[in-house]
Amino acid sequence: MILPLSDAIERFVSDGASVALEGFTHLIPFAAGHEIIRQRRRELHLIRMTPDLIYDQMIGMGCARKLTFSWGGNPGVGSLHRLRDAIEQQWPRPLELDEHSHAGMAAAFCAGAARLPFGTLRGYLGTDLPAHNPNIRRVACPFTGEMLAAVPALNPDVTIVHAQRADQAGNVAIEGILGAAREAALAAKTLIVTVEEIVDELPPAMNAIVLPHWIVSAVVPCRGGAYPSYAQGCYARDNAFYRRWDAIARERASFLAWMDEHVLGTHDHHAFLAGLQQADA
Amino acid sequence: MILPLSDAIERFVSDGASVALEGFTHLIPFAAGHEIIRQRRRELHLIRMTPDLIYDQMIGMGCARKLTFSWGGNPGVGSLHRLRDAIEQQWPRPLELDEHSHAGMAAAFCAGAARLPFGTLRGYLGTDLPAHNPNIRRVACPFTGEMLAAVPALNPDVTIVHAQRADQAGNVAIEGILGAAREAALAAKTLIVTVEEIVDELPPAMNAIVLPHWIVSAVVPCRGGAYPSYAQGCYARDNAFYRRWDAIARERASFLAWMDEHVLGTHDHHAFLAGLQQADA
Amino acid sequence: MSACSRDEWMTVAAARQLQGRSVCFVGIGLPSAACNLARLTHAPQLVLIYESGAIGTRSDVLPLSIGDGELAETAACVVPLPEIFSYYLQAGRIDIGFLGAAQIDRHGNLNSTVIGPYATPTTRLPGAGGAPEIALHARQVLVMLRASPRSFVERLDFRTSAGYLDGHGARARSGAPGGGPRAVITDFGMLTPHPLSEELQLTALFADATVDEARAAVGWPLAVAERIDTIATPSTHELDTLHALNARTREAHARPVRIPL
Amino acid sequence: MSACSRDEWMTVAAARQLQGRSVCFVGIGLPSAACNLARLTHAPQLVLIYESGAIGTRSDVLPLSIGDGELAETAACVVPLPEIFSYYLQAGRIDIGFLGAAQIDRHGNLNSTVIGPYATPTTRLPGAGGAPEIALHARQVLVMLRASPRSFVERLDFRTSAGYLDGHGARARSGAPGGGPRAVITDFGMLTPHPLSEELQLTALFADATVDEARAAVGWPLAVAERIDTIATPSTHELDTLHALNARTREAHARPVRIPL
Repeated sequence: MILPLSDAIERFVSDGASVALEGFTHLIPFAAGHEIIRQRRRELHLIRMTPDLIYDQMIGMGCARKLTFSWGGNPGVGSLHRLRDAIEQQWPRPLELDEHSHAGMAAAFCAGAARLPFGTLRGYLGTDLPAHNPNIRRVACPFTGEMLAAVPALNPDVTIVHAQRADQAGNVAIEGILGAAREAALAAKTLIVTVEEIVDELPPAMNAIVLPHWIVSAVVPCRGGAYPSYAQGCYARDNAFYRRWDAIARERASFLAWMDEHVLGTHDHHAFLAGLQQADA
Repeated sequence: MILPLSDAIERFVSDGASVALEGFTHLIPFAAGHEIIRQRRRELHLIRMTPDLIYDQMIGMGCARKLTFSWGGNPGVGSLHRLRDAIEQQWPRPLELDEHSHAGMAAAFCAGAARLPFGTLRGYLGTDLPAHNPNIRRVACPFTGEMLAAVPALNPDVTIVHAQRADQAGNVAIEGILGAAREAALAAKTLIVTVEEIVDELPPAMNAIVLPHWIVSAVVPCRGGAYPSYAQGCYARDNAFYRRWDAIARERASFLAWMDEHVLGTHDHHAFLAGLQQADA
Repeated sequence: MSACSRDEWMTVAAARQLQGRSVCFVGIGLPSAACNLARLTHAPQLVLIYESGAIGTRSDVLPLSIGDGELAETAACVVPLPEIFSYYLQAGRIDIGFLGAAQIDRHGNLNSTVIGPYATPTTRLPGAGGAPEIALHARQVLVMLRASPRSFVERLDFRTSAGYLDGHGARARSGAPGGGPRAVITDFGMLTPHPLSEELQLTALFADATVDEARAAVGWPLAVAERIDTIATPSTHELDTLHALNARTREAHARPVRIPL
Repeated sequence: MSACSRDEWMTVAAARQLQGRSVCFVGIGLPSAACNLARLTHAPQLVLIYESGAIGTRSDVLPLSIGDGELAETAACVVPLPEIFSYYLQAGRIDIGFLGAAQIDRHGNLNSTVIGPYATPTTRLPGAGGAPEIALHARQVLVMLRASPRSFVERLDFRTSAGYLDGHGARARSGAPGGGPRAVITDFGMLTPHPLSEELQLTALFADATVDEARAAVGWPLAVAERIDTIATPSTHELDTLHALNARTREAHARPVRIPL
């Protein structure tokens, strides 16, 4: 089913839902996150290995009740100030944490994709994380008796990923760095994919990365939908924006002003991008 | 390290070793199996989801002590007569079975690739297999209490796979149907890859299937090394040969005569193929 | 319509069970023919998955093996086999799974492992393959199997994959996520499970088959439904399409393969 | 040689630790610079893996993030992130892992989670990322971290990843498969674990650094090895290569990005 972004968010993302916007540095679905902010969703359980700027924005705008994550920084730049403010000062509201390592979250997404109730890893040894997260437990190997770490499967109510293209039938093709996006997509109860373009037919893909149409709930045409993250073969990561974000998000007032102007004050992602372009010019 | 096939087998495949020649219908490493027969290896623990003709030959020639497998037929044709004879009549010697379903073996290879001691699946329910295989057990989810099936990891002493090409550094590129070949390769203690050709450099692969050089113990140039199985983009499966095998292997005498002439009586895979070509002409 | 063999009739009857965009986990032989016939006639959107890793294949000829090159070339994508079993089958993403077997019992349980004792079989069969988990997870299972008292048996020598176990809800109580065998398509017609007892009963016959023939071919006292449907004779379109598919397949498989010297 | 900053000196010192065909699990920042410097000077066969999924990258510029497009384009291949952690790191296929942190203790344990109590931190740090399992599984770990009494601490606020735990073989007894921190490269030189106590001790200084400077920068009573090596001043070739790499990187990152309208 091909839907406009606003319809897809309205239809599939409810208050209180668990939502994973995945994509590791590459293909982060910014447009979808902004639309969730515009539609003022609340009490979301946000799930993402690296919250990145998009969750900094959603958390700062009060969309989230809980965060499942494994690394919450601005890559190569520093802190996510809105995430820190939520944890350190409970602003704009308290944020419950379900904190993992990358390896643990990866195992949880894989378990979710396979519809197993838990994932197993040789991990979380010598770290204080399990002491603060009851979702990190141990399981004994039924053959060797060895104790291993276990994490509960992640099966988001909604996963949203961004991709380069889909065909009319709803098959989605992804190129480049994947992070855990594919596993998060396969683990979802509902899967929304925003894409740079929709083509009549994808070429036979052989071993390329494809999400077949019947696991995709909605395809959303959304050019530039990953900006300021990037889409391999379409546009580059705006590293300068990631650096600028540090100053924008450092204070509540400047953050709110920016969100008001650029996200709440724009009608859709095209208007958001046009506004930034104008500001640059 | 680039080695001739006979050197690679001599060096890495010892009597008594556990050996997985993987490749699902596609890219079955026949040449390597024939070389193991020529070198008269004994007491091997053979591992393969679908034993196929190559293990029918190795078992019939007395190379194997034990077989880990999940489906032992001649696809689309019928029985593997040498495998049947080994199980039903212990000819040429008894064969211990470690029998699984495809899903169970896949989970075991994945666990092996991840160096976890066991794999978990929701499987083996309502089947008599666990009653006959102590390697199929149960494990409780530490979060939900649900009981799941568990299988021990497969970590073959040697895995051998066939691929289209490798570069001089030993990186291997595979195209087409994979079966569990990639996981079996990653699970191996020693990995031998026979390839159709060796090129100076593989193109940057992005999301294609590559086995990076430092997990490959030896690359063996071996054109036609998967025949009568196939290599996508190089040559087709010889379905007629698979049909002919049914008659060749049905009786011990005709089987032994064929193996004597075509495998033991040839010096290497090139001579094997040349002999078949001559017989065809 | 033209005359047709019972194999063809079975294939057509199975194809008719497939509708719309159903996702089918396909085995080699009759199931592959049935799925592709459906795709080429009334269900062009059908999604065919082969356990070798090919998803959404649209092969022009039938594969002899489950991993033939045509499957990869015409697939929407090819994934590692472990993902087929974990991310697709186990994840509940398969609508219809096809199974065959050497033996079936009255509750649709199947044996493809051994005739005789497991340790000392009189006949060693190929074994489980994907069957136990297809039987467990597919939303519905279609069994295709020619009938004889040796194959439709009172008691399996080995239970490879679960149908309705002992019936009367035993399967659901066991925690099996999938729905179990929806129908057994055989060479006299079709058996389907009784809604309560889950015992297979004769509910449809090919136009030229009889209840007596069915009873003679089944090794247990066959239950017969109150009303028996007649399975419509294959149409000319169905038969022509199937004949053309089989002809293309024969031609492709007979093409001599160049030995890669 | 030309004058160089302590960051540059650290980068060069780390690069020299990398030899031959070692497989390096690379983080962003100084580790990425060190690995690429080694690759561009004495160790062209080095294999660089980034947790985003890029294996064997040969990027011409340094990535700002761990998943930049250059990494994918120049990689031998790109795999899903879960495979990096299971099939490569956990499988013991990483020779050298790089870690940074906000705090380190005398046994090389690291904190990158919180300053203050976990539930009510005074400073929330980014968190674990790949660190706990890199620390666990890499054959050797190199820590790169500028020193101050606030970062080299008597007691961590939170242990995110394991060094030698309490020392004296505690790490090996815990069952950790990897070897632990081989060296801590900091802005006065290098600390390495004592073979028995596994306490970090000062074993090498940059040519212009002193033991007193090192002691002042470390928040515990720093053990000093009997013999202290001097880390050779960066060569002109090393510095030129690093400067050129950094210049290419700055130039690439300053290139304005077209907003994809």
